[in-house]
Amino acid sequence: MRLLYFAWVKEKVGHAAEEVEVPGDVATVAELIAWLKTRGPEFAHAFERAEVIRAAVDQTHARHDAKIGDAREIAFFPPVTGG
Amino acid sequence: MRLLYFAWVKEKVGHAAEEVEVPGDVATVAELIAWLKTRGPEFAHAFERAEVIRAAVDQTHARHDAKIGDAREIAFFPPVTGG
Amino acid sequence: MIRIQTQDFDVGAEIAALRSGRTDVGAVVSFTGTVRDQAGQEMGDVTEMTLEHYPGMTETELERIEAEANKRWPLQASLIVHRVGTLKPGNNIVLVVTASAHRDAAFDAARFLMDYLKTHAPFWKRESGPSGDKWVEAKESDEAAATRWSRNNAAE
Amino acid sequence: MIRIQTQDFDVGAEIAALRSGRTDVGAVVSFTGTVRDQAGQEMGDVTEMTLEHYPGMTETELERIEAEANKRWPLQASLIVHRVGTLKPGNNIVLVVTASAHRDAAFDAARFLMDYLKTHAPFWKRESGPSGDKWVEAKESDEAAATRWSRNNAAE
Repeated sequence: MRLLYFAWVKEKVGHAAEEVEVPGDVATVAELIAWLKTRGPEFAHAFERAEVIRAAVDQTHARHDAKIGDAREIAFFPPVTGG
Repeated sequence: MRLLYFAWVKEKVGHAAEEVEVPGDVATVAELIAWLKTRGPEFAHAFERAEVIRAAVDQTHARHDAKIGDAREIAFFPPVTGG
Repeated sequence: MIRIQTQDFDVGAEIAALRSGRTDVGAVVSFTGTVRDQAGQEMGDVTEMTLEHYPGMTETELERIEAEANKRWPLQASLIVHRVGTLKPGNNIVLVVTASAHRDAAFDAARFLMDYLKTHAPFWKRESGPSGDKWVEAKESDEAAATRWSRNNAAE
Repeated sequence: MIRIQTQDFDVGAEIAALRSGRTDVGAVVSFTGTVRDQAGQEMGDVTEMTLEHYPGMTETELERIEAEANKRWPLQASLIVHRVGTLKPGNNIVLVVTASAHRDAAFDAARFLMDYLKTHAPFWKRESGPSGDKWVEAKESDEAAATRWSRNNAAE
């Protein structure tokens, strides 16, 4: 699965993209975040306030309780500020 | 007193402007319209449906019950259709 | 600023002039009204439109409407340009531009200016088509649109 | 039509292109968002702004928002242009243009597009000033603005 990070999530994680093997028991966006936080202090820091972080599953906005299924690409980012 | 006519009011009256001596007992816009209607068939025709005609007293929108006082210029026209 | 003119206007140039040299503007809204060939009149396609107005009162009324918008919203700049004379389908009729730090003020003010201009500024349109000429009738929906801004200090 | 680009856009040329050859348009509304030097951040004047986005999702999201606007209002044409990269105060950021036979549809659709773009399109702004860089925080007022369009078939 491909993970993408944007804006300050990217800065805190330290990179913009990576390929990961997600454990089979990770079923939702929230569970994916919980698993990511165990992958090192930079992830724990980036996802510390998980409630403010938004996610997109295969380039569509997704809530934290959304199933990740067999998604190819999941992105994490702060609330958008364009326009 | 100077009277001005615009759009189809002007076309029906047959001219755009005139100077008139208004009788002393004509106190309101409605009374002025009533007096104008006595001035000839073109006026009777133009002001036939008096309720749809709008007026401006000294270049300010005025209701039919507005006093004309010592106005210098009174205009009559259909509802505006600019923009 | 308000202008009444027979010549065309350049929307882009007007917006650029309004913003020129400013770095405090965050939002610019423009409204351009144009001559439609199908104006919904029963007489068919419009080939020409003539705009008549009341010189003197028109300027006064537009300035009053613009001042009212500036009283209601924190605008950094505003512009109303209205053409008079004879126009063709596709031609520009009216331009309203508002600039503000924030988009809500710019949107609200532009719409307010158009709603009030439509119901208060002394312009009259006459449409010409294959079957003759016809003065455009005022729309009740325009009156209704203007009343949505009504309040004690409304520009009525 | 939607476009994401680093280069500037010309508001007048974009509006002209959208109207080009049409005589059925009666109302064109444009919204231009620009970089303000005082963005209300505590760190003082903004000297530079950098726009990051999510290539792929941005296009999909803008197309979805534009399609939703076209479903809700009878638009004859619409355009969203959003810049990315590094911008200076006074520079253009975003342009929305809507064309319709009637002004209410053009105004509503333009505002809807901006409200949804602000809350749904994956762009992020970072401001630079004398005391450093800072990611712009999302405003609750933008969320509130987007909810005013909510309904069963909303673009949520």
